[in-house]
Amino acid sequence: MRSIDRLLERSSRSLAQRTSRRSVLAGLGRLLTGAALLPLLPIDRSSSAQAAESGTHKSAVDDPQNCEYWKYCAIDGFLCSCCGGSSHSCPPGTAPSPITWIGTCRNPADGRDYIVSYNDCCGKASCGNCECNRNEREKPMYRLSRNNDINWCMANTDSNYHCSVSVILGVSEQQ
Amino acid sequence: MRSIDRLLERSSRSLAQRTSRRSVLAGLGRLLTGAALLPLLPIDRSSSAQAAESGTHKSAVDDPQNCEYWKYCAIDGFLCSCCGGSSHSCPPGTAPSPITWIGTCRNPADGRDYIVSYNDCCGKASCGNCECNRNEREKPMYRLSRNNDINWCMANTDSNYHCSVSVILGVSEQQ
Amino acid sequence: MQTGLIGAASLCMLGAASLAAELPPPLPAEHLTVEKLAPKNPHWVYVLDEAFFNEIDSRVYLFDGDSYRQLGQIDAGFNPGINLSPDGSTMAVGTTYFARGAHGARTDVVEFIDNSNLAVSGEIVLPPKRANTLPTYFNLAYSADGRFLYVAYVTPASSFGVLDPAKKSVLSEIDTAGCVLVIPSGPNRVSSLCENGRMLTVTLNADGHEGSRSLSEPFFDPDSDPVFVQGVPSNDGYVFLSFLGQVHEVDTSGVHPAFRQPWSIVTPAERDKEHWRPGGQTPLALQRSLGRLYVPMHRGGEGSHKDGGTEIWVFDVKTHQRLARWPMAPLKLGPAIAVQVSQDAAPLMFVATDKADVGVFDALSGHLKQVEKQQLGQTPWFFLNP
Amino acid sequence: MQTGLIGAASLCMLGAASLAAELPPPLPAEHLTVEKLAPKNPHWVYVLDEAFFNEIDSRVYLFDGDSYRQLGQIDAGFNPGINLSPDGSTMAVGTTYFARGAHGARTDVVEFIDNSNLAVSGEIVLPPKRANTLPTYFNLAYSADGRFLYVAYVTPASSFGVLDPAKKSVLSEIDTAGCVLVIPSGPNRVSSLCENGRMLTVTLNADGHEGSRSLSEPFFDPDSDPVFVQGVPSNDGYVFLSFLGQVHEVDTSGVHPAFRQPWSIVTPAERDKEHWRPGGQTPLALQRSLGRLYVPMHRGGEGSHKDGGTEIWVFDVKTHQRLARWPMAPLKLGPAIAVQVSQDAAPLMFVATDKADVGVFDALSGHLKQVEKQQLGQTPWFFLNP
Repeated sequence: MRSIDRLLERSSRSLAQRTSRRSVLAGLGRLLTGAALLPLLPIDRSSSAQAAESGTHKSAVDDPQNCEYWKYCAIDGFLCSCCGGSSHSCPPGTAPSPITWIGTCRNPADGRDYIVSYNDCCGKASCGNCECNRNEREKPMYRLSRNNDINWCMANTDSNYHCSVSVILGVSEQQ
Repeated sequence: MRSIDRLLERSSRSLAQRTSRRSVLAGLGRLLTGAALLPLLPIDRSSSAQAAESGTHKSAVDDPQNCEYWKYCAIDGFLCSCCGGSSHSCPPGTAPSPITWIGTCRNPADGRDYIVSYNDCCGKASCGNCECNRNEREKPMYRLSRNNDINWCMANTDSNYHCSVSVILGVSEQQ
Repeated sequence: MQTGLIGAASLCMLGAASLAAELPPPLPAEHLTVEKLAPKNPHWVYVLDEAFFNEIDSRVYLFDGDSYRQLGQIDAGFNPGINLSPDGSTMAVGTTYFARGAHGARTDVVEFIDNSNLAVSGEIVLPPKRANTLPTYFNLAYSADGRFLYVAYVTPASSFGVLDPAKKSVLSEIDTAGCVLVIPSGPNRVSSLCENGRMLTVTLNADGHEGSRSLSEPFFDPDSDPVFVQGVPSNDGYVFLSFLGQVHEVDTSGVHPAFRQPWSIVTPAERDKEHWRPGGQTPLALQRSLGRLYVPMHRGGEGSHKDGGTEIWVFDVKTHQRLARWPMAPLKLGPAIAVQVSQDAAPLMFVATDKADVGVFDALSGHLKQVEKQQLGQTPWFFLNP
Repeated sequence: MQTGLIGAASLCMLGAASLAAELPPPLPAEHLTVEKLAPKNPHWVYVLDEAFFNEIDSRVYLFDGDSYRQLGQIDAGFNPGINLSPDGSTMAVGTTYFARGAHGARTDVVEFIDNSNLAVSGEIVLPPKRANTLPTYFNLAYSADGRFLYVAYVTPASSFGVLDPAKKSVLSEIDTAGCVLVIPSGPNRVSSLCENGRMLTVTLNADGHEGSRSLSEPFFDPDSDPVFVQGVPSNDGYVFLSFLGQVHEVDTSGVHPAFRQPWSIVTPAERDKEHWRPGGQTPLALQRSLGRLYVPMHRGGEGSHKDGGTEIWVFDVKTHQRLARWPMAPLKLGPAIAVQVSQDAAPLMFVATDKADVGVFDALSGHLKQVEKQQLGQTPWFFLNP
């Protein structure tokens, strides 16, 4: 059993300004229900990203197992990096959520704002490790595409929530 | 979420010397599977027992919400006294286990050894409060009637373990 | 096993009686019984433990704010919503189960709990659309007369189900595209909060299907100052609170919701210079007879709206005056993430902290009467009065 | 949602490229993938979290003793027993589910996990008789050739089920009145521990039904010095340990179990004057190639046999000599309630404490390499080597 102090860190999910309107999301949700995982922009993982995943000593903003990691500016839940996955991969035996929400996080290394997608990994019980909740620009449930209190595994075949990832989609044009 | 230190106290169940042989228990188990709760010796609750239940300040050995309570010398699990029941009543909405194990505990107030029955209360998820594990004369599973690692809700319609009680059956003849 | 010991135990009694003649009389045997609940008390509270670290095992504890004892437990499954029937006799638990724990076939269901004995009295199986989200008053809710039970759906398309709790059946599903949650009023009206700051109100006909619907003018700005969905019941409707501390009182007693002039719980300086904000999982509670609003407040910026309150601020909803500020730190309590107040004349305030402690306060004086140290679950995030 | 954003995201890339020509190249987009497990490593360990405080949500963590990272999770239901196929490719999880979380229709089942991807590959539904007890090597176990899977039943009448893991079927139930658990040997023998200190051995015929049975002479005294049921596999059978520290080595390679002369891990003085006892939930581990026995030891009396070890004692099973004493307190670790050792040439010892911390040690030197502070569940009580 974990101690509160280790586990209950600050918590919730924010979203980028430009996420599609909820009705569009709803349509996509229907469309994508049960859809297989489609790589969004099929580019290889960068060596820097791999280095970041390799663990060992690094500052909090560069550590994918730390809630302060720059890509997590709007994540909520258990970090898949602490559950057998990485900042952008689901743990073995889980399934990514085809529906998700989008955030914008600034990378201190290059000063750029990146659009990231926060996906839940689904189908196993709560991972329980590295609970992390950050809430920039998060909105209540009536702005569903900006809301992180909902279980984004809702449309998965196995819809139980396990952990969350943050995946770089590209650079935001807001520079 | 509770802290380990509050919850993981020392833990397990002991049994009196004279409990019936396992094969007899097995027979009774079949006989009593799903049986309704039968008062064993229908005598009213003693005022002293009621006083003990009334809470407020008392020493650990006299406090039914404390793991050191004298009747719990061989209990294992969550004290029903901390879950909406008492030392000898199940919480609302749960069902007592018709099969059980028996212990002998000395009451410091009169120096007598009492035979007590440890029943599990069944049908709701783990209560989680006042985890208590005391092991005098507890035996491994091959001495099933003296073993407390088994889920004694096993024969209930709803066989999930919720909490445990300790019920005075009578005075042991070993004085 | 017990009955099997009657013989042996009886012998023991006799043996003891003869051998121990000089001792005080032995304690008599006890019955093993099932505890009965006393009649409900306004100082009781239902505490929902989301059990976030073992989320399939959420539960509701019934806790007595006078004796500080847990009276019982109601199992609540995964990501539950809960609410009470108008007479308080039944708790409806809307939840999700899986055939194999956290995997396997999904069953969305409303289970009905008899609050007099905390036993499950029945259930209604739902389409697998129940909104899996955090608890509010509006995940599921009864009509004022108890005839209908409404359940919010999100797939992520939003709609709601109309149930018949008496016949244990699903009557209809009503689409609410762009609007979410079920805010009940009268015998047959259901309002929802919309992405554009409006309130959708659907009026049902006698068989629980849609009769008519109307959309209000926007009553808040979802971009500049969104309201928390965690509204609370008032005497003639509901009170909503915004991220920046605007209070939106809605009168839902009429056919169409009426929005009173919003007012602020923070001064411009408190808001813009000191950055005091409401926040938490349940960021407000209302004592309806006294007209007092209790709000966990913290200092923070954008994205801090779920941070717990370092203080509880108390307001008079008639005069809009702040009546008190109650800091948590001097009480050795962490930030307040959920708050509730009892509705009787000697009200108690219940406060859950980010450390999963629950404080019981005198809601008039702010005196801390008791702290339950991590005894009411992993993540107690929502309270219901009995 | 993602695919829906391809257009927008692409535009963003272009926008960024033109606007930010003077900056270093931006990070490329990432794929969202599902992590693949590396080939199994002897320093991996399966950690069973009984999750006693939310017992319907037991789980098994796969933990890497080299990188100190969690590699994945296997859900394990209520009061599970777990074991591995002879080739280690499959984990069998014997568990119990309820249709409504902790209530409703009971399903006892063995779920099969593909250890290469931690996905459920199949299941066998059992009669509702599975022994609901704490984990050992003997709650369920495979035959040496993997043809049969045995599952211990207790209703409380004791028996066991014989399963066909290939055909995913239940072949038979064999009564073992007076004896419990399933201790496998060879392709078709199942032994059980009996209330009178004997070992029952049932030999199965080709279709998994009882062919013959034999009862050994008593090999321990259940009244004066019972053995823990938590025996561990040895090179030719199993090692059992008694409450008072007697080691009982059983050779199960023959048709009938052969019991070696017991030996003691404590001197008469250590046992009777200092009261050193083994104890815990998993009170021993054996490194088979080195022949080293690791035992959590504490000082206590009657009823202390589940107390954790304030020290780990290490023994040579050939010479019966004690090789080391490793106290926990100087390492800031609570009493050791479960222990395991890897079977490779540079073995690691894994120790779970009563505070749910897990220490990773060099099993040769006793050097503490890492402590996982309450990161491997509420109540980690059993370890399996991969």
